[in-house]
Amino acid sequence: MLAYVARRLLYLIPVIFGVTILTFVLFNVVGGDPVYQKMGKHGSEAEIKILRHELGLDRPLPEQYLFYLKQCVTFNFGRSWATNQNITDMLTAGIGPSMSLSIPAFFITIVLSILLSILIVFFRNGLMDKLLQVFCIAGTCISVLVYVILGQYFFAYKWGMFPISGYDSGWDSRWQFLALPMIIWVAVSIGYEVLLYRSAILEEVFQDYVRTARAKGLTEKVVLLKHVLKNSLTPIITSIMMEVPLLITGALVLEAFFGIPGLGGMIYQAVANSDFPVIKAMTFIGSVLFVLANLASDLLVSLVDPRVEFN
Amino acid sequence: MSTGTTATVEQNQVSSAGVSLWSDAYRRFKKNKLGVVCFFIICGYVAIALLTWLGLLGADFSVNGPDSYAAPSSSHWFGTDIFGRDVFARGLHGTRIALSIGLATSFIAIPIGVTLGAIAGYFGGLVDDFIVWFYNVVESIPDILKIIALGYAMGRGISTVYISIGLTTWVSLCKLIRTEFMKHKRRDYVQSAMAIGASHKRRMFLHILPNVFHIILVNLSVRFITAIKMEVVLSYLGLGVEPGQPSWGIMIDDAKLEMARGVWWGLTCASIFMFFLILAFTLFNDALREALDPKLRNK
Amino acid sequence: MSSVVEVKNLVTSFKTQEGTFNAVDNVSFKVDAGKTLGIVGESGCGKSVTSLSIMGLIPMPPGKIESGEILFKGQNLLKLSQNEMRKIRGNKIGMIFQEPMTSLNPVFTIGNQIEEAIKLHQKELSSKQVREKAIDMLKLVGIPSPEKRIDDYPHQLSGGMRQRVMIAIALSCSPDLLIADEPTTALDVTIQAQILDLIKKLQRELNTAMILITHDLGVVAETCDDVAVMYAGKIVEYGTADQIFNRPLHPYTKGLLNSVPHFETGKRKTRLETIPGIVPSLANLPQGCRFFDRCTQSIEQCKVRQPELEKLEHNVACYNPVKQK
Amino acid sequence: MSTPFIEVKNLSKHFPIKGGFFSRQIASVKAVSDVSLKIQKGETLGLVGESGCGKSTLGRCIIRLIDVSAGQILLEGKDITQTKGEELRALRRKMQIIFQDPYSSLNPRMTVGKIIEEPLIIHKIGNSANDRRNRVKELIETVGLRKESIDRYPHEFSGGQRQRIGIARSLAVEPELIVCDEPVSALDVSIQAQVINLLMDLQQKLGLTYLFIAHDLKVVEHISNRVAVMYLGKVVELADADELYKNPRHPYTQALLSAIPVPKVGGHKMKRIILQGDVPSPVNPPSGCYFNPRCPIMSDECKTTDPILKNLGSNHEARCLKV
Repeated sequence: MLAYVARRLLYLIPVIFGVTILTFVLFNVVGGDPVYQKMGKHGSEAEIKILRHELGLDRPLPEQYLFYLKQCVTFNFGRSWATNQNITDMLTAGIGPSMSLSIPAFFITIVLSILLSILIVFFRNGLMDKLLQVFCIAGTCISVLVYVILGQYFFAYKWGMFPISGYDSGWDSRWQFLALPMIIWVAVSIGYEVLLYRSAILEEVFQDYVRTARAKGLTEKVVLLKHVLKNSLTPIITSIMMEVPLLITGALVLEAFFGIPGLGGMIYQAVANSDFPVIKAMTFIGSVLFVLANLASDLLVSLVDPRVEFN
Repeated sequence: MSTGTTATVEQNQVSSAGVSLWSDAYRRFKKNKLGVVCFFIICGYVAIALLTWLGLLGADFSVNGPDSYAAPSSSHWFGTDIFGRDVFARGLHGTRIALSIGLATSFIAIPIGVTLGAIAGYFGGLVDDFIVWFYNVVESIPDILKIIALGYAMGRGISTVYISIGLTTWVSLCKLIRTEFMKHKRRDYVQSAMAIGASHKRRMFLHILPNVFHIILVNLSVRFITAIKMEVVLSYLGLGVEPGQPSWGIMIDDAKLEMARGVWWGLTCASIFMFFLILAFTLFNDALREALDPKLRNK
Repeated sequence: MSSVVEVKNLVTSFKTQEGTFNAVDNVSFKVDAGKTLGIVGESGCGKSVTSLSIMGLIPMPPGKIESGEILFKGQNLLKLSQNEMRKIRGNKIGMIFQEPMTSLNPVFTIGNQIEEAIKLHQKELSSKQVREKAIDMLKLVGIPSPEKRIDDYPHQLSGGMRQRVMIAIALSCSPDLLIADEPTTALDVTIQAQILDLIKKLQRELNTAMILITHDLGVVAETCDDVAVMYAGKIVEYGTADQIFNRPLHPYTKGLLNSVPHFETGKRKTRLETIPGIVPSLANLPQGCRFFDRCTQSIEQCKVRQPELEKLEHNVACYNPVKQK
Repeated sequence: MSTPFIEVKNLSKHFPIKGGFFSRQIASVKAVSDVSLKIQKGETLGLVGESGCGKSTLGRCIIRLIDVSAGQILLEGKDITQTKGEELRALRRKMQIIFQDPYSSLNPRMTVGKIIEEPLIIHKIGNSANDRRNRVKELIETVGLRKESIDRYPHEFSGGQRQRIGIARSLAVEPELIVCDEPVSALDVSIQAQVINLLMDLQQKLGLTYLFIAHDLKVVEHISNRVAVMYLGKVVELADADELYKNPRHPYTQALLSAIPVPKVGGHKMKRIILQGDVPSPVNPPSGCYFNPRCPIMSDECKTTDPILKNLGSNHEARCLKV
């Protein structure tokens, strides 16, 4: 098992290396002239030259890339152009709020979706099945921004059940600020997840081993909850793990809208101020998380499905 | 010498011409009422897009009217926006932008995804390893951040939206096509094509591609949904189409300020337009997938 | 001695795009304790649907048991509620399926899947006793070192071994009736010999009645006491194995027997006597006898009316049966 | 003895299994090990054995669908083991293959006419589209289907009819050898007989040579002149069909023959030899004679020495120390 994990980690290095190259190309080479972005149009010739030198943009590209690579490896991403803060500090400050929003919201969605999808499959071809399906599909047809705007307007502004925006880093006082974004997060993703898990479970319901289970005299409930569910966990886990990186960046709209100083909010600010170093740092971290999520999902799948060996 | 005695008796041989898989899929699709209705809804949207593009419908979308934020009335079904422009007309033009985004991104993403997936799946070996490494790298960077980077490179505008979404959303199709090519490469009908001396090119494009084409079709309709929803988020991030353009993304983005002032019709109009288009695409897509699924043949 | 299971005029239909068809059309047979009935026929003749109807495993929709009776030790299974039927399924009637590779749940150990059946129907046993019984069953079906293998997963076993586990599950509650739906079709011939030999031995020991469904005439000849030949949903001939194989009356049975290459008869490299044409699809069955299109000795009557099973030396549904030499 | 149409010398094929760091090879499936065979012109050589014995792999190596790991393939005396490109394509005309699964051996998106016409196009047979279409119609009738089938699609035919289309396709290039890879195993008994008769008629009419691969010894015995029995990648016995049935020498062949259920009740039947255990894995086969773990007449020497294919006279060969 450890050899397998070690091997997979070794395999990650070329991918992450590739990510740094692509990020560098996207931002430093393709990404327009950062100085122009930073200075705006009215910067004088001399000022631009000084700034270019200051930011080390006048050095040859390979050298710039090595500098960026060093930053990534040492997790020290230098200073933000907009606020001149040390980026690494900003990141560590941002992780707290982001995690406390997305992790609970994420797990509530998963638990609710799995329960709902089991319910739908159990009553398949019935009215409940049709109704829930229509409800989920309708849910996926509304943009996340509409959910956010309406959520804020009704729950916070009109009925005042939640604060309109803002955040308090106090360990127990933050939840009142995070409650509304969490509800919106669940509302946005539940439709898509339920449909996804429903098809994964339905895929298993028609397999031969289900007929064998029924031939033993088991009730339909046991057949579904024991035999079918455990087999459909594999596709479900893979799809959950694909969502993990969105935990950080996915909350972007929510954090920006509700003024929560998480990583998502940071990206929104960085985009507004074309703060290249912050965006590059976030890109690197987002992709490292994605790659680790893939590994974690393979390991989790191997716990559920004995056929996955570690040759 | 004809082995007449073993000539077979073919029943239900009504017409002499054969029923191809495509016509069989079409027959099955027609049976799915919901799918057909949604297909016509989509045609309706396409008609709106064409008419607005030719200026025959909602031509006054950019004409500044006298009273800004007028409530919905008989003259303005969805009222007017801050510049007094007719919201309903802008909604109609939003259809043109939404469909054009869906189409343009598909024209960019599908060829990339299919060619890379086909080459990786068919040839395997080092080529496959390189392409897998490449799409793992591209996939690892969250889509939003890739689009932001490309947005900077090309500046704000609809062509940027086309290219940035197009260049970032080809990975899922590439993976699908790769697995399909790997599966079909080993199938007997491709082995026998090899046995009669068919070249790699012929085997790839004459044998395997037609048999995986239904996946591309289904992927095409899914692409419209993701592209339309992505446009809204991009507008919010200030990376979407130019502010003046009548896109649903801009309308919804503007609504975040309007709602506080009780101006609900801008958001409602854009959301309703979007809701029915995405709903139509989703249901049409399910019906299409069922009709095209080779396993469910002449059921 | 009343028969363990008796099926009377069973009709099972399936709803499809082109309409509703009777996959099993008015089928009747019975099986006594310790005896084996072979149901033989080509693909699509309805033999598997018959077995699933007895077990009550027909998916409804699209399937439906239109009419008929299934008397299991005198009790009509079609009248039982779902709960009552579940007490019989897996307990009084065991079933083995064709595909050993997919019939076992890949994510549970074989021990778990055997114990499940025992725990369900023999609640009085403690969990230790259940595990012992499971190990005994594995020993009974000839799996080497059962104490170790009981915790293996299905993918760690070969096709033959998995079929043995299926048999262990089906016989774990020593049922009165065992239904085997093409148990050895997916196995190699030397493994098939092992499995058939095992099934015969266990049947003698447990005195179970058995229904063996297969398309392989050789397997039927060597394992079954009575034989029912099915064609397009109907039983066309029904009698003892000796009668069917040595004195076939129905042209279809005779045709089948002649189509099988015998290497003993020394008639190598000669043309086989074949049955022309293909099985009529249920969508448009001929009005008269369903074998009419492919029959070489059909007479006028065959075109008009469907022949019913009638008793000659043994039961056959044909107006112009094969003349015995 | 004229040179054999096809001669295989010490042919081996090992499929690498990847794993470990950077997926380098950690083991290999020894599908075919050191097989030597001759197939005369116009003859049918049967190749029989249970699943995993390498018979399909051997067949596909011979017509160069798969590259061999070791050994030589001689076509009419000429070594074709390494031929490539255009020369290999020209060779393809001489050797064709038909497959087991009627449902996956035909391209579902092409009409029957197009499927059969493709080999004509590739090898530039027939001087016009019309000429090719007539040839296709002729081929369709040769295999017992109606001309109208030309515009129909594979999914509109039954299993047996599709096998006939596969046969017509392989006849299009007027081959001399056809490798039949389990052509009737997936068919019902009555349809099987029709296809077997068709293959025998075609052999007589066109002077074809067959390598007939199957796991059903009844069918192989019926259609073959000579039969080779394979076990775990090796040929264990090779003899004329009658000789093999009347006087099987290798214990595995004896067990194989005795295990076949015969549709006869009462009367003379072979004493059944039931082999214990399962076929060992081809990844690490047993030492010495591969059959020793299951062999009823095994002795110690079988565990150590790997027997060679001994000639027992009247060109009957067996690979066993006890023979």
